[in-house]
Amino acid sequence: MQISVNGEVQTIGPQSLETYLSDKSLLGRRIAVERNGDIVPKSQFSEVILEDGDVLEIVHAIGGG
Amino acid sequence: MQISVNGEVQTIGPQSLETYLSDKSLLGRRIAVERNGDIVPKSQFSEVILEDGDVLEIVHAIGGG
Amino acid sequence: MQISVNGEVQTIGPQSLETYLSDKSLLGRRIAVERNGDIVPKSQFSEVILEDGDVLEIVHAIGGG
Amino acid sequence: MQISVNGEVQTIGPQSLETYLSDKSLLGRRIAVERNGDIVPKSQFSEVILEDGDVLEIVHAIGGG
Amino acid sequence: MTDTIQVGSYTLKSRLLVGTGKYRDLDETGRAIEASGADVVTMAVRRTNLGQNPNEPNLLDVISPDRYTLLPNTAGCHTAEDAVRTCRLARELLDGHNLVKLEVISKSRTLYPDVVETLSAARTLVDDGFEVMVYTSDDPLIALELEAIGCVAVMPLGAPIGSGLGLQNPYNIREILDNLKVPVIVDAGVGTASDATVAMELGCEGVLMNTAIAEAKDPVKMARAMRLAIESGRLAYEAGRMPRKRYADASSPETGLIE
Amino acid sequence: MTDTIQVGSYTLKSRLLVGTGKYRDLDETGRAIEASGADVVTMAVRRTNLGQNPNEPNLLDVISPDRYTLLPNTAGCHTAEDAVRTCRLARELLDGHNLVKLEVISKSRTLYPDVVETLSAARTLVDDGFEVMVYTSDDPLIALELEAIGCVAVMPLGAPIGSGLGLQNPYNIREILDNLKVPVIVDAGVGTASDATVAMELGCEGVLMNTAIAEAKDPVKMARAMRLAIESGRLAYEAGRMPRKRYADASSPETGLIE
Amino acid sequence: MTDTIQVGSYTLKSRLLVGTGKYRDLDETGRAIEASGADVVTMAVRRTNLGQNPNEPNLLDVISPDRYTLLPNTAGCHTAEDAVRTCRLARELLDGHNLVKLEVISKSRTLYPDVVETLSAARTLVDDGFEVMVYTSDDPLIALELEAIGCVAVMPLGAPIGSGLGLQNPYNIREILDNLKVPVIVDAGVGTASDATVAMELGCEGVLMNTAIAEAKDPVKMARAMRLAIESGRLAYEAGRMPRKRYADASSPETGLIE
Amino acid sequence: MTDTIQVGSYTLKSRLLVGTGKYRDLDETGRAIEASGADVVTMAVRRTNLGQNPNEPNLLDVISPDRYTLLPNTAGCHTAEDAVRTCRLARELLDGHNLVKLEVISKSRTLYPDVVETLSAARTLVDDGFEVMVYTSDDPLIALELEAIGCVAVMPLGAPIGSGLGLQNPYNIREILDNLKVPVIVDAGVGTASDATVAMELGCEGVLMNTAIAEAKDPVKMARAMRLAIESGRLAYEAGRMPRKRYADASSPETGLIE
Repeated sequence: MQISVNGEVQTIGPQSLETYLSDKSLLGRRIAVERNGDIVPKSQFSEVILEDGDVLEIVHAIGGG
Repeated sequence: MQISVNGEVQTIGPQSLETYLSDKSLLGRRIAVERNGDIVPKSQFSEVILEDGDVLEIVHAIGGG
Repeated sequence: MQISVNGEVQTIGPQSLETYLSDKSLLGRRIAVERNGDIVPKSQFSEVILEDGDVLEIVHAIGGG
Repeated sequence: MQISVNGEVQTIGPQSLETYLSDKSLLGRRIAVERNGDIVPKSQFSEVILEDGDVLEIVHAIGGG
Repeated sequence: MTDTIQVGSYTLKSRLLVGTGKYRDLDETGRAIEASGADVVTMAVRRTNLGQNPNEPNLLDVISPDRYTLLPNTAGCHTAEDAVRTCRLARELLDGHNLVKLEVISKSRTLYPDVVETLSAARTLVDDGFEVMVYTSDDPLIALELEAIGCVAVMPLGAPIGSGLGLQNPYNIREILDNLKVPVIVDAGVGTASDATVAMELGCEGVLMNTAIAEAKDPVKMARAMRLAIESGRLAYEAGRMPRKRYADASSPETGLIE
Repeated sequence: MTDTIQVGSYTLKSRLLVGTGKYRDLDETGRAIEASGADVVTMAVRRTNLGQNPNEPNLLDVISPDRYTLLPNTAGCHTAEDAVRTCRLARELLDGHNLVKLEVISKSRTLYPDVVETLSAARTLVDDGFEVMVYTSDDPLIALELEAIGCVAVMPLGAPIGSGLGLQNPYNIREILDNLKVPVIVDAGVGTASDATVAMELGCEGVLMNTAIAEAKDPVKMARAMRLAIESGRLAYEAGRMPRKRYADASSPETGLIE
Repeated sequence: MTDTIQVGSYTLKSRLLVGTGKYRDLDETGRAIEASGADVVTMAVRRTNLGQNPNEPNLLDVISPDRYTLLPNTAGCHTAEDAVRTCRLARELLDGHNLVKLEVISKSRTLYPDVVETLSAARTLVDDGFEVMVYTSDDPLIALELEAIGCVAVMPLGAPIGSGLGLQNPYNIREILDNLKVPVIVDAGVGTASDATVAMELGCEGVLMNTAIAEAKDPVKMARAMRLAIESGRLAYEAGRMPRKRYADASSPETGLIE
Repeated sequence: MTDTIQVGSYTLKSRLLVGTGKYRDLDETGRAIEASGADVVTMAVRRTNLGQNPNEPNLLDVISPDRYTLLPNTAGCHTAEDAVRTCRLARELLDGHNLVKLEVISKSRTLYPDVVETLSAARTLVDDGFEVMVYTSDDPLIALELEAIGCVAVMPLGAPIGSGLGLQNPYNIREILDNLKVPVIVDAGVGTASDATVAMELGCEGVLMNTAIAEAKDPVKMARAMRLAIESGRLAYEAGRMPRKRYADASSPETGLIE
């Protein structure tokens, strides 16, 4: 199936958000995730099963004024 | 009947707007009239018959910046 | 004899500058003395004998910017 | 003999200031002449005989603020 | 000067626009306006005093619509609705004349423009066929939006109305000038002639003022001063000023000196 | 304007005094000076190039002493002695004309007035019968002393010569105006029209400038701008500006509004 | 200084708020922030680079949420919707921390605040339980409206972001101070220490800056300068400055002089 | 700050120099001076009241010569001769201490420095072995001459004594800084903290003030403000300010935004 992550389309197999983040070595990092316009709390990473067409935004903190 | 003119209530008999303005010696002066929120063109002063509860605004030009 | 001290004329008897200052309770105070346009060092107060017509300026420190 | 004109040394024969200026086509032009620190009035150009060592300044008007 | 500015369908000969408020009497008003050389003159619309003497002089007797381009304003209106009603009354009053000065200001002592209400009133008036000259803040984005709505001139304040403090934020005025195509006219804040000249040197198309003239000790003379100040500033803008220099630079040649 | 200013024995019709330096050519000089409306025009005195073509145009051909009041300056002189010699040459050059602009400036890049040498030269020139218009710093005490010596006009700098920075210290200029009786004319530092207007609004009798006109992109147009700027500033000074206000003050009546 | 300012539910020990952008590296960022003495530090939220090395240092490693009060901003957002989404991501990122800096700016080179979108975003965020410190223009009416909506601090710009031009319109800042009850913090425009002192002397509760420190030749030293500038300005405001005088007034007694 | 400035043979730890005039009483004087952190403190010399109570407190009891570097001034002197006599009395008063502040000012309300008398007094005092810190105008040439004479510090006025108007002519101050090697210390004119910071940011070695502290509503608090203002301005000068920019420049990255 296909999902969009930070604007780029990726093809992946069925999996949980947690698994996806873990593959990207993002698990445990200071990040926040929005799925289809809604925040996904860290606590629910494991319960959320990615679906075809999901749009994810994964962000972190950087320097800014 | 009663009408409101420039915020003050007046008791008058049935008459046209033209007659009213003429009694007030405003006819022919540089004024504009709003009746119940709508402009009354000069050309229609004679046709407009005042009704009970009419709200008139009669204005003219003065100095301003 | 007469001397001028800080602009005012005074009549005094023959005496040393030290005696004069002591009478005015100025001895030992933080002051400086000019006699006829010249500075009189503290060390010489006792040697200086006042003469008729002497002009003294006796000053001290005050607040200023 | 030698004279200095506007800072440059020139060797000339005996002659009046008028002759000198005329040779330089400066006669009749709007100029002023200083000779050894003193002004030479136009009226005296013909009377002034240049001497060895004379220092002349010959000036005119130019744009300035 | 022969140059003109185009404001909507109106061609103006003078870059000085003047108000008619705060004068001692109509006679002084007339003489000051004439001395200013302005062709656009603002006026206000107010309720007629019913009891008043019919022969009482009227502003339009001294400021004839035949001679001047009258610019009715919405001064005193605090809502878009009142501003729109006032403009419609003014249009009727001036026999269909559709040029208006829109201003919707707060009730606070700054009389600062209420940009939200101003945007709303501007939309309604443009739809209703008015040519809108709009008084606004020096916010460059609001100015751009007012142009997009279709206002024929955008008039940012130089300083609070009647304060005479002179241009408070030339940076924003320049910003507005860089981004708009319609005429930008500084409205309010001018206190003396040089304030008007400065506004014109920035590149503004014109300046609208009232208090600076009306409250001068000699309004007629100040009106003449302002007329020249505007022309002077425009000419200086067109002439292109010399560059500023950190160090001095002699005006007379530094060679050929006597020694 | 019909008002005039009296400088020594000279009655001037224009409050704008201009220099003739830094122009592209004599033709541009002539056109710009004419556009400025000035009647006092400054010039410099320099050594004549002996080899030069006799038919080469001369400044005095464009700026005729019959039409303009020429004001020879001592620009480039760094000592009282050189300044005095230069003035005497100028007087001879102009057939006894005794009005001069005295300036003795440092060799430093600021071209700042050397007030000590200036005071000395002023004494000599006044004794020698010259009418001295003196360029000086904005030091109020030196200005007073120059008046006491007998100078016919005191001309403090607005900013360094040719910098175009505009009045740097209005406080001192005002101080000088408060204390002197002879005309005070700001000399140097003006960069654009509003700078000149500001100087006149302070109450100066006039402004002398050169670079602001000569180095504008269009000198002739800037000359016109400056002419108007000076008149405008003078009129505003005479008219008496409105008071500055901390808060806004409506120009239109706040009563009689529709409801 | 022991005085503090209260911003919503947060008590701040320092009146200097700083950004973390434009530094050479995270090390310099950390040292400059520390030298500034600030306890509120802004940060931005951006997409994580999927490919990136997991060990790459993170801003939160140098600016620990345990030590500093982090203030996530919505820089780069041009619509209310994007700003709101960004704030929600930031809240999640910081484990529920609800203090945010709202800024919705135009795409134009001025980066001027879009007040219409800002008002809309502020309403949504306040309803959603955020404590909103809002960056806005110096429009006094918009500032009042933002306070009415429930923002915990109103932060008008001093000058365009990153321009370093210093306060462009002290009049409007003073106007805002006169009318608001929540803390007014000047945000953006400061270029050097005295600019910050001036803002504090006007009576602002604090100043937020980034570029003035980050782009100084020596950011850490400038951070120290800014810390002192803010304290100095606050003390001067509390101390109450001497009145300005038109004329001089001797500091030493003018009597008792020797003769 | 650990940096020091060298004035003649004196090494000063603080760049803030303060006066002792205009305080309510000696107690307030002592507390304000202490809060200022200054080590150079000015004082005046005046005739002793012959009749006075011998136990009356003396300035030197609160401002001990052991703790502070006293700087006797010649305030009130209008001639070189009086200034020289006053310095000699001061030297005797302070047991041979040879550091003095020379000021010779006009009797006019501006209290403007009389540069001609000042030059003359400076020559005499330097010959007589004094270390002369000299108060003067902002004339760059006079400043250079005073340095050439051998003054150990040149102290141009920022604005008229006691006016609190702040630096009136930064251009000239910068000019003086560019040309002198001895310390340049702005003396007089500061009104509030930011004025002092601005002077230091220009590169001055220090600032001398009196009225700004003594006439603040709370002198002791203002003294603290000034101490920080001076340090802040010096740090900012050393840190090197960011360049001013005509247009805005985002502090947060404009890439990586959510969409």
